[in-house]
Amino acid sequence: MTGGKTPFLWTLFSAGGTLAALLFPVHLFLSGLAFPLGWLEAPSHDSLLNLVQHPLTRLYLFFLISLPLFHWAHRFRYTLYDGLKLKHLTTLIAVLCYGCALIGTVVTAYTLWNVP
Amino acid sequence: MGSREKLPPTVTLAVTRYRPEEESEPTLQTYEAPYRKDWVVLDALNYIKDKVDGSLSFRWSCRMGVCGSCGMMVNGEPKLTCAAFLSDYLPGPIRVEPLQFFPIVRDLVVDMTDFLHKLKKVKPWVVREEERPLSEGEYRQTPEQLDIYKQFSMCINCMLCYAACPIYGLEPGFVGPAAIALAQRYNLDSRDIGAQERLDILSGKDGIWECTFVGECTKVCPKNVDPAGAIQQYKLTGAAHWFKSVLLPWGRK
Amino acid sequence: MSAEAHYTRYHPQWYRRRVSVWWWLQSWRYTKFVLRELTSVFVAFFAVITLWQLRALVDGPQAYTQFVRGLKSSPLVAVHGVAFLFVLFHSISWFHLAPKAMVMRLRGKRVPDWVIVGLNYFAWLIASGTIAWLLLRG
Amino acid sequence: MDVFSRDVLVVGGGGAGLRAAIAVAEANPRLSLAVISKVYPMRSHTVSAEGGAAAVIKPEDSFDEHAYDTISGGDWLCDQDAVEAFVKEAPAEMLQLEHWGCPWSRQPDGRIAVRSFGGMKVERTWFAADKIGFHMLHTLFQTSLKYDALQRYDECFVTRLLVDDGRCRGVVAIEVATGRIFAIAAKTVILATGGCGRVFPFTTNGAIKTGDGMALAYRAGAPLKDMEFVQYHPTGLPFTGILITEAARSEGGWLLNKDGYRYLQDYGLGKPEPKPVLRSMELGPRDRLSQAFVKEQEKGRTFEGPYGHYVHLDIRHLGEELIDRKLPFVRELCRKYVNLDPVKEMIPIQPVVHYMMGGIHTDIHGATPLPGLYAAGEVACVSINGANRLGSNSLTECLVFGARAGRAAAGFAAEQKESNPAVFAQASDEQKRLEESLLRKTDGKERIASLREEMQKTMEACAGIYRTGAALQQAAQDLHQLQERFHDLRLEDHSYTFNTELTGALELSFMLDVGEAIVASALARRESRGSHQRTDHPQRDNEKFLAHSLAYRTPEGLPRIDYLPVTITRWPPGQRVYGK
Ligand SMILES: Cc1cc2nc3c(=O)[nH]c(=O)nc-3n(C[C@H](O)[C@H](O)[C@H](O)COP(=O)(O)OP(=O)(O)OC[C@H]3O[C@@H](n4cnc5c(N)ncnc54)[C@H](O)[C@@H]3O)c2cc1C
Ligand code: SF4
Ligand code: F3S
Ligand code: FES
Repeated sequence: MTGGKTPFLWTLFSAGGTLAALLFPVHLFLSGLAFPLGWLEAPSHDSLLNLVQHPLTRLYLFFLISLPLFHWAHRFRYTLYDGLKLKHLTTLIAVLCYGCALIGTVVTAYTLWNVP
Repeated sequence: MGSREKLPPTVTLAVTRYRPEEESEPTLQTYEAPYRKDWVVLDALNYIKDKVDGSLSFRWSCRMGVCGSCGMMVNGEPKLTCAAFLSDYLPGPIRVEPLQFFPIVRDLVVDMTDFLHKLKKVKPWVVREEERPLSEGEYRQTPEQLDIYKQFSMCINCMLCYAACPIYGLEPGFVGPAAIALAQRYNLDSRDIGAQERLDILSGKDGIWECTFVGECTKVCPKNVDPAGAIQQYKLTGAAHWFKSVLLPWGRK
Repeated sequence: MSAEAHYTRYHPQWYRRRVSVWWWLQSWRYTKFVLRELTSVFVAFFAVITLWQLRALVDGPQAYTQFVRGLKSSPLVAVHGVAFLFVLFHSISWFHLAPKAMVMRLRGKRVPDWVIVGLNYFAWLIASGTIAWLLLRG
Repeated sequence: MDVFSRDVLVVGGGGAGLRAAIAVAEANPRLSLAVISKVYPMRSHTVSAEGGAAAVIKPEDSFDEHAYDTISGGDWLCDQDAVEAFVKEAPAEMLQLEHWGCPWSRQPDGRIAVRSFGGMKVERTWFAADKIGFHMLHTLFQTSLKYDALQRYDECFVTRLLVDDGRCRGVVAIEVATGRIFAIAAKTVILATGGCGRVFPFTTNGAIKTGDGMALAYRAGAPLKDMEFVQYHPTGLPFTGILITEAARSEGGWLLNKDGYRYLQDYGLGKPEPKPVLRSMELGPRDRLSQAFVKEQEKGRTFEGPYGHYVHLDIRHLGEELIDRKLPFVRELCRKYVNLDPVKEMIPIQPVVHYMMGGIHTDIHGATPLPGLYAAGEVACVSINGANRLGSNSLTECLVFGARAGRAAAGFAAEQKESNPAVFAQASDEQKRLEESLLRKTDGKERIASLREEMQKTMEACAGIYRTGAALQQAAQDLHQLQERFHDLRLEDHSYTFNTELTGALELSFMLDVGEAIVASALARRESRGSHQRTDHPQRDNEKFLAHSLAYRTPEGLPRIDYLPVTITRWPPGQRVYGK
């Protein structure tokens, strides 16, 4: 693998890592634990939808979902290489990892585009 | 010597032996050495070599943590044996092995020719378009400019960071922490203009992008060089360059 | 295998060690590293959940209610609990690595690492507070 | 046996060797060039130098001042033509190193910063915090990588010089990793193998400083000059002998005896002042300071510890900020090796063998009397250090005379025709000797370590800071006996692969030769001068001994001492005055 696209993918990885580090804990805590367990009152469908309709929120959500996916793709790819010594499968793994992230990104974009 | 509290009079060392003429694999051999409070592991090894078994081989010279020759694994961690006090490993036995991930030449001696090739590859010297004649005096460099690269110039080439970096173990081609830190040392030196040449080399195969920021290199470094930091900063520069060259292809010379 | 290379005089016969697939289990430092890397799986997990939630939201109140009910199932809560710990681990390790990659200088002096780490935590608090406020104000 | 051939072969990859090699590559890129070293070059002992390197740079300084400080510091035993060449070329050499990237410490405006040093009247010691040797060596080594013409034989141990027809023709060496013995036929050989501190038990010198080059040249017929002048550094850490750099004193550190008294004032070194005064008190020359320590000890005013007598070096009043900026290594070493923080506590120190003023006799171009053989660095004696070297002159010496030797050797090599086949026979003799008398020998009962310890004890007892004729006489006999016993040596290691016992044995035999030369030279010099203090001849005697001693190896193996007048150009012998 030459310098090639790596710097770009690494930038996505870093940006995603930073977003995830800053924002995921609170989102996860609220929507995965606090709301389902009733510790805090969850916002209603309408108010959420209201929020999401705002273009800034949509932009926010786009990055919030897609960049961490690329963060995962990049990091997981190397974890597979190193942790399982799978360097010989490099192309396959790369295609799978970044491919998934790309699909996730497209679906996110499509969904956000179609917010009623 | 002197009066001391109750301390173990001796300490056991389990030392790697590998004699290629006789055996095809390394084995561990145990030795007893006297315990002294001010002894380092290297002192115990020297005691063994002098008094017990003259055939034990290892490298050392300065005994003050600056020549970089006495790196070994002490209880599984890369250490300068001249700076690893026996008292920190009591009650023993202390396992002393050759640096991890390097081929073993003999006993505690590893082969490090690989590193020397890599070092040369990153052009660790001041690159200039034109040398300034000596008659014009020194290149000015303020203490602040010196401070920018100083830390990375402290590397004693002891190889502990390589023995700590699993990526080097998995991927022996990886240029590795110390060599990259030294490349960065020259990149950041206000007298040097070789950064682009080095980046071309190091953004290629086996360069900075191999590193996954395990960070162990920095933890074991006896001279606080922080190779992990050097590499990440280098990646940032590499990425910036990439964007520049893609977005402004005409902007590069 | 049986034909082991034999020593010949004046020729080095180095012993080369192979790194085992389980290298990261052999030392806690390495295990910790691999765990850190595996936080990415939970990051991805939550990104997908968020995407899913978004789709449910867009699909209308009914789909959304169903999704919310799904979140309350105990296995999913448990998974979220674990994911939360991993994501926290990610945040903390990420903040602490940040000063290595980003060197800031102020008036010629390098900004000490703890300041940068502190700034990260500060940003974290602000961001978390803002988001919580947006979601909780009702 | 493999025989390689080179135009110029540099033995030693320390400061002097690398500087010489680069000089050859620059002087004549067509020459084939190699550096052979028993350790990887960056392991060479230059790496541990701490304090700095001297060269005139300040406007208020002058070459004459530097020359005078050097000559009076050397108790007029310096060759003044050499000193003049040295001080004049020093600044350019240091600048060259700056251009190669050495991270010298700077003033706020970006110019080179200098500090004061013992025995120097003006600040002229360039420094890179307190790791100058390290930075210098790595700068030179890394720069040397850029010369493709420069080939290296790393971890190859030179065992013998090949001499034929009155000329040096190459070397025989062992590749340590494989045990392969090979010869390099060379038109010129530059020895830059460093000093011999390991002849003594308590030294700042690393394990590799075993006087190999001195013994190699001595055996090949070149004389060793001024070998009786062994420098004790006043401030070493007990037990390890780790050096606390002179910079600790030049920044303002004090030497205190057990009553907390700055005892140097009792030894004609000036009055105590709160701020350091150049050429006075703690900034006096090393020989005087070490001698004062012995006197204090005799008066019972030193501390007694498990590793002998000691006094205190106090740098607490310098403050944490200055210590961290200018003496970080001192703090690191103290914390690590004596478990104390010099910011808060006083450092125990005692004099320790540090440097060899003597060495292979060379002229000011680094040429030895044996044609084709050059020498530079601590292994050589160009005679700029005389009877006592001033701190920070020796790194500069490595550069100036390394470069000079390189250029001269390049010139000599270019004039020579192909080398002489007689060396092949000699080389295979040497191979036989190594294999039969050491590697494959299974009888014998002496151990390396015990002979080495006895030698070191002998040297310390007779050739220390103060010496007497009787003790030296005794030592000469003891060393001779040790030489005999060396033949009865037995190695436990018969492996060809990285056999450090074999190299250890060779080093021991080199050290025995060097030790004999030191003792014989000291015995013959019946006066006291600089670092050579004879209690039975306490006065300096310019009439008889304003001369360099030359030790030649006789066919029986014993040294024969001869004398050579000192070159005096402009500074007639005077009194060494400090503290005024
Ligand atoms: C602790 C300490 C601090 C010092 N501080 C200062 C200071 O502040 N200022 C100053 O001016 N001076 C200082 N000195 C003195 C100075 O460092 C040395 O005199 C100088 O570095 C010697 O350099 P060199 O190149 O001659 O030898 P070295 O650096 O010792 O190099 C010798 C080389 O020869 C090679 N070699 C030796 N034997 C053989 C063999 N048989 N075969 C092949 N290769 C061989 C070695 O491998 C090595 O590469 C200090 C010395 C010490 C010990
Ligand atoms: S970076 Fe540190 S650990 Fe690595 S070789 Fe240099 S000094 Fe040793
Ligand atoms: S341990 Fe290795 S992976 Fe990178 S951060 Fe250090 S080089
Ligand atoms: S012996 Fe030099 S670093 Fe340990």
